[in-house]
Amino acid sequence: MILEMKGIIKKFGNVVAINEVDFQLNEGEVHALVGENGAGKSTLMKIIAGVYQPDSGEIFVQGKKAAISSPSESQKLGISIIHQELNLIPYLTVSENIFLGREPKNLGFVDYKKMKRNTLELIKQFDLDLNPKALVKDLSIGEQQVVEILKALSLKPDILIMDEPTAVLTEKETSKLFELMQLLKKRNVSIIYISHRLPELKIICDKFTVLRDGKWVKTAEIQDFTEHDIANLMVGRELEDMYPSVPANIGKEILRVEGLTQSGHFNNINFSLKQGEILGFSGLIGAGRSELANAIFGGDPADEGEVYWKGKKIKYKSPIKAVQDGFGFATEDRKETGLILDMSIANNITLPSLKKYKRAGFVNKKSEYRDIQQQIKDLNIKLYNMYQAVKNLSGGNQQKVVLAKWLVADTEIFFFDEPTRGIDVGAKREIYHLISNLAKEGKGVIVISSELPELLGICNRILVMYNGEINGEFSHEEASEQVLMRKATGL
Amino acid sequence: TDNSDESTTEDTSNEQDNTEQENTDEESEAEEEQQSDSSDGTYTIGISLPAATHGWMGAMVQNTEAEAQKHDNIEYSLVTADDPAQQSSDIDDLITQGVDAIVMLPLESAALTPTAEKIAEAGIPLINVDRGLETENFRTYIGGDNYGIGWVDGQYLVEGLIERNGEPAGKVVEISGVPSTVTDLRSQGFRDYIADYPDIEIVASQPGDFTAEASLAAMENILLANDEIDAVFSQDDDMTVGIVQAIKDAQREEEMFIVSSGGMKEIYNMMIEGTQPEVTVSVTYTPKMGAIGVNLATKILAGETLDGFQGELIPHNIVLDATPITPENVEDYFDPDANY
Amino acid sequence: MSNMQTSPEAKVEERSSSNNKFFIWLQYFWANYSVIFAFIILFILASIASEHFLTPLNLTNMLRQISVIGILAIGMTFVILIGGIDLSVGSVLALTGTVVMASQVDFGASIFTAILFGLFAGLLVGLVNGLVITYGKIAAFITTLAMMTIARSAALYYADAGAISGLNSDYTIIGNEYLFGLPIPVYVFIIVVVISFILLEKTAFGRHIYAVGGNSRAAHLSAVPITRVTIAAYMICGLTAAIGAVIETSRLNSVSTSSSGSMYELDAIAAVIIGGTRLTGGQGKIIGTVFGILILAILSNIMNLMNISPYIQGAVKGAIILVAVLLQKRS
Amino acid sequence: MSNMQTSPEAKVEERSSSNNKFFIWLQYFWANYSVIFAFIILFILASIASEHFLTPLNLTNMLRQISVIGILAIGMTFVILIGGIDLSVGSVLALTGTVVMASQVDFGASIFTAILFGLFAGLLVGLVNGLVITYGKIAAFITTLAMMTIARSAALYYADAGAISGLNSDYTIIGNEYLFGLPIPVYVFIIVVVISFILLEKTAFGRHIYAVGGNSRAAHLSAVPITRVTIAAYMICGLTAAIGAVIETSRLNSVSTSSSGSMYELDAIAAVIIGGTRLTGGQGKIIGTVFGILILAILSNIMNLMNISPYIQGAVKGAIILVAVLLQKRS
Ligand SMILES: Nc1ncnc2c1ncn2[C@@H]1O[C@H](COP(=O)(O)OP(=O)(O)OP(=O)(O)O)[C@@H](O)[C@H]1O
Ligand SMILES: Nc1ncnc2c1ncn2[C@@H]1O[C@H](COP(=O)(O)OP(=O)(O)OP(=O)(O)O)[C@@H](O)[C@H]1O
Ligand SMILES: [Mg+2]
Ligand SMILES: [Mg+2]
Repeated sequence: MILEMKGIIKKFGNVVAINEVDFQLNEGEVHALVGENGAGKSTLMKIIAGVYQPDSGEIFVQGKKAAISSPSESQKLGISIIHQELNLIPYLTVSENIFLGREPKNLGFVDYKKMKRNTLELIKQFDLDLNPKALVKDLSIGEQQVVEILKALSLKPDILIMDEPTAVLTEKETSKLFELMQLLKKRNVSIIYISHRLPELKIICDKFTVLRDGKWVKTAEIQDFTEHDIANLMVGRELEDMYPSVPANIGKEILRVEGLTQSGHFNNINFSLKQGEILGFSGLIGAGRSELANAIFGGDPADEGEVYWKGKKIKYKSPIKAVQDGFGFATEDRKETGLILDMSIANNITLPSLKKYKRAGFVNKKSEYRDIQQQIKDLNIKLYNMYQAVKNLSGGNQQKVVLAKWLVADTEIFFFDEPTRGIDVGAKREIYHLISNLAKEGKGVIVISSELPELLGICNRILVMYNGEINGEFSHEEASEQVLMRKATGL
Repeated sequence: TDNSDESTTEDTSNEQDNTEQENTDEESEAEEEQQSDSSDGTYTIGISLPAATHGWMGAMVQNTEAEAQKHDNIEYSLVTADDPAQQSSDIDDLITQGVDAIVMLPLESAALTPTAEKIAEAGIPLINVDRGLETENFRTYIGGDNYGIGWVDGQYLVEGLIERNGEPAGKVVEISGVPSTVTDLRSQGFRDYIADYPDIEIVASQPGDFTAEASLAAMENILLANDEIDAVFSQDDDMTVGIVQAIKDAQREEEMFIVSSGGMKEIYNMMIEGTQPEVTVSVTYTPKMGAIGVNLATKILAGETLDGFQGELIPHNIVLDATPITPENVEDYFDPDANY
Repeated sequence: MSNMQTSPEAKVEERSSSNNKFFIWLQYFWANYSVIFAFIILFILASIASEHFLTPLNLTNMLRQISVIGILAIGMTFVILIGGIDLSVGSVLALTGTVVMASQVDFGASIFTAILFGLFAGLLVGLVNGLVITYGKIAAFITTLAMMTIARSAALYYADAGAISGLNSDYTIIGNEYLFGLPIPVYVFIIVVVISFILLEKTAFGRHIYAVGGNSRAAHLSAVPITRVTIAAYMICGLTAAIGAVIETSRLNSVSTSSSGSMYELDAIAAVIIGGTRLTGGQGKIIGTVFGILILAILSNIMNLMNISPYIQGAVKGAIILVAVLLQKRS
Repeated sequence: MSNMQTSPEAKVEERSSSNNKFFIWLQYFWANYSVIFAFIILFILASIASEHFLTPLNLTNMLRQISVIGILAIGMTFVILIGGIDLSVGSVLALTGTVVMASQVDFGASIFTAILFGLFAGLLVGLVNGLVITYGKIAAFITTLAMMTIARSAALYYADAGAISGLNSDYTIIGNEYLFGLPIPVYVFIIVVVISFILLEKTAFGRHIYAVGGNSRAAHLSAVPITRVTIAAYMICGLTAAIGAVIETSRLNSVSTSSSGSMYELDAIAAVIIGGTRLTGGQGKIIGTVFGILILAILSNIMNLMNISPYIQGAVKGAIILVAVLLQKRS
């Protein structure tokens, strides 16, 4: 046994995030850690990584009792972690980020040549085209995640912890990652793997542990359980019908985009959306989907082309007018662009729709409170107090707050960019049904996602983008993972 | 010289009566303390000065405090302020403490005038130092004459030019202090005096911020821009140190002389040693004014009089002479232990 | 509670041992208002240190003394909440004070008109700051640093670095008279505090202020008019500087173009930060600023009363500010 | 480029017409060094405005005049790069200057020992700043604001607000002599620049500075010793203030405890920001700061040469700083 945790308890104020959890990791095994949002997975891993100190409990690494008081302590013990959130320095290069804190030196100076060589070696393993000298701020999120993975690998760890590494990766990159994990396993590296994508687990994991509400629920060999069983263990109840039926009641066109272009991001985009329709956007990282949505919404206006909203030509210079007209945009990166992290949950939810609650210049707290309560209940947001800062929520619950925000804003057309990124199965299912219900109420919905099954599951139509252009369109019936992937890779 | 008549003016008005009358008025608390204090012969003096942001003011603060410490029967409370509003607040605090007299160097004449009225209202004798007030409602004023400084510097400048060039003509540089009333008055006095000599041209007037460093940089640059300079008018001795250094660096010591203001030890030293460039005059502007104010305050409180004013009370107005210190008389004024 | 998914309230009850609602409240209170404790401690110490401190006259004096910087600090709170800073307030006070006095003295305006001109000038300077920061995309620090020198220069130039004294003694009423035992400036300060409190806590604008300071990109994408909010914050700050100028010039019936308001920006910023507002924006409270300013006021008041040497007053003040802020952090 | 995933560069080349590698380089250069263009424009304007500007003597004078603030600005660059600020440098200059002069005058130390004491004092103040900021968790703004008043107080107290003049004229060599036609302070400045450049660009410490400023949480998780890096940055800043103090006191062989170094912090910070370093940290270059300081130097030099009224110098300087920063932003 390379790692053993006994009776770990961790509290944040009054929230008990980890409640007497025992956990064992054997040498050379890939151990999945699963659980709903807020179950305590990341917290448990951060304890191993030296980010948090447990309130009580013991940790043994390779049989020896260890007090892991800081990230560098953890590194010294041969532990390396890929955090759920990206942790990169924007104005340093790829290679500087990878070797941050462990720069190769020559006579006291950084040996940039060696650093570049080592970086290229790592990149080659991943079979990627990444410039070691590119600044991290210029990379897409997916590419940044790859840098995070390379950074963790460069430590040559004995224990590798991966907290939802695939959440922002495409299928291709994901399969590359799995190949790599197999390789590491052969080298006797032990891996803890956290993911909400249950099908993945079967491919690469040996064992799994389920956490629920901070408590240990089960540890077992993965082949003895079906995905369905694991999902049930996570939520503690039966889970059925993952995807709702595809909406059928399609109305008249509400959005039409003609020849939209933004140099460097996307080129000559044409499509239309009807009331009650769910339109999916598929593609690889950097295909330009997020920028397209952002441009229509007015976040960063396009250079050329027209957008028609209910037949009327529009050109939003900022999101203000867009939101007034009934646009809502749940962005892909909730921490950077979706939420005001230090603000309360309540204030985040009503931020775009404060106009609704204006009475004589003041915010009418009563009706505001009612609406917020409603959303918290509908979306099942797990919180302790609606006035607590949103940054203290788990990733999945933060995502729900983003959704709640646009639901309160009486949105008529929703842009969901990676709506289920980092969300557990239970919550995913809820969100699919929610999206479907929105469509059934006659709203227009655009879903951008890198998870093919969910696009296939819920969309009426799927557009595939490749390199800034639309490279294919499929109806619900025509679409399959194979054709989408072919179009996404430019074939 | 022609300013002898304004050197020591005295105005023995009946201000004391005023004060006493008011004392018997409704002013209760401060009044009572004052009475009780005076009965055992110890007094508290409140001293309000501008913050020590340059050398002269630093010496002023120190001298004043030293004087207050010298008197055994005096307790004092010293406050310094950066701006008039703060000074006004400081004085509120002094009145609250129930001081028996206040010595004040107002940051701005106009701004502290209402404050002076309030001190009078509280029945506390005010000894106003250096800068005038727009009221006569104070016990005594000890004047430093900023306008006079500029004026006397002007005189010496003209004399120096005549001596060097044979006629009152030449190119003059002015290095001024931080923009303020003091600076403005000195400039004005200087300009008013040389206005009668149309051949004297001020070729540059730049700020030296009352510091040697800023003056050094400004003078270096001015020296470059002007191939011909006959004299420099420095509004402050601190700045003169920097100006002298700049002229030395440019190796133009012979070309020009300096008329300066302040009465600082280092400048006296230069005169004694006869260094080049020549500083022909430093018009004293004694940082002992505050100390004199404290001294007078003790006399006023004890009901004493000044020598030479037998039987009279302390005058209402005392304007100190803007004494020109020149290489000729410098030995009489030089005190190696002085702090300024 | 019949639902399997536990509701938030249920969770709390489940996890915390028992009736520690009070404890939770205390924690929240401490996190937000610990500056009040620092104030209380300082207040008690000051009362012990000087017999004069607790006299009614001293307390009302103190309140009047802080009212100007207090008003500035309130305006500064808005700017710091959006993640900005305004180094120009001291100079703007001098400039708007010059406008008020010059309107009366040089242009014969009535007191009322003169004050209006002054307030308008303050808003205008704030507008320029805001426009340069938002449209010019120049860091607030550098924009307002430039404005600091520009506004001071303008005042100096107008009055040849001198002072302008008023002629109408009615004008001095604002700064000097009492109403029900309290100086008028204190009422002005209280009114500014109350209005600002309402603005920040009860209106959409207030939410927007916090949103822009917390994460301006997210605020932008949530339809918050970040440009307008930013400009408004700087205009409020300019306006409070002008209000401060009216009180200050009225108190002394004059303005000194060279020294009025000098270094006020540092005291105002210090008050805001001591009050617990985060310098990077998004977090802070008006009440905190009020107590921050009270702490600064007690400090300089007690040092005057105790006759501490002016040379070391700076050191004492600096050290106590650090201690006050440290005290707060123990949460 | 044979790979399917196109890299950003590949994309640009694909979309823009042809051999514009030069254009890309220019863009990069502009983004990082546009301050140099602002400098060149100002330089040309100054040369036209005054015939005296381009004389060798003026240029060397200018270089000497900026060397002190230049050295301070270099230290400030480290602090701002980690996302901090140091308002105390001006006062620290006065304090360390007092240490240097007092060691010679009052304690009879040799010049060499006195300088060592001064540098040590600067490091010590920086250490205290750093410790309070990291372990005390107090905002840098408020910590260094407190240190600003404390250091000034200490100097004033020691010398009763007066000046301390040196007795040994050998000491003046540092500030006044020339070596191969350039003043010694300029060499000191250049040495400080070169060492800082190497520190920032070539060592792990430099990478850590950028990492702490760019994302301190991420840096912490990457095992960057953020506390040590932060303290080191403030110590460097304290050290540069002390080096500045040595040059400044040596130039006039005296220190004025009341006025030496006053407001230097604002000029130093302005230079850093004009030089393109982002006030929130993580981005910026030493070279930028050098040109930032050169811009400030030209400004005050040309205003002296052209004899611009002292009252409006502030306005001109403020306006030109804004224009210089605006010019840079057009990228
Ligand atoms: N820094 C913190 N302060 C307060 N509470 C926290 C903090 N970090 C986590 N929590 C709480 O601890 C609990 C566990 O959170 P954690 O992030 O470990 O969940 P998770 O299983 O990783 O969820 P997800 O799948 O959404 O990432 C949640 O209730 C969360 O709100
Ligand atoms: N800040 C930036 N600066 C420069 N280029 C950027 C920036 N952000 C994104 N890009 C580039 O813009 C292109 C489109 O990225 P975008 O994020 O829109 O892709 P996407 O299809 O939404 O992918 P994802 O699946 O990651 O959401 C990519 O080439 C990316 O590298
Ligand atoms: Mg997690
Ligand atoms: Mg995207």
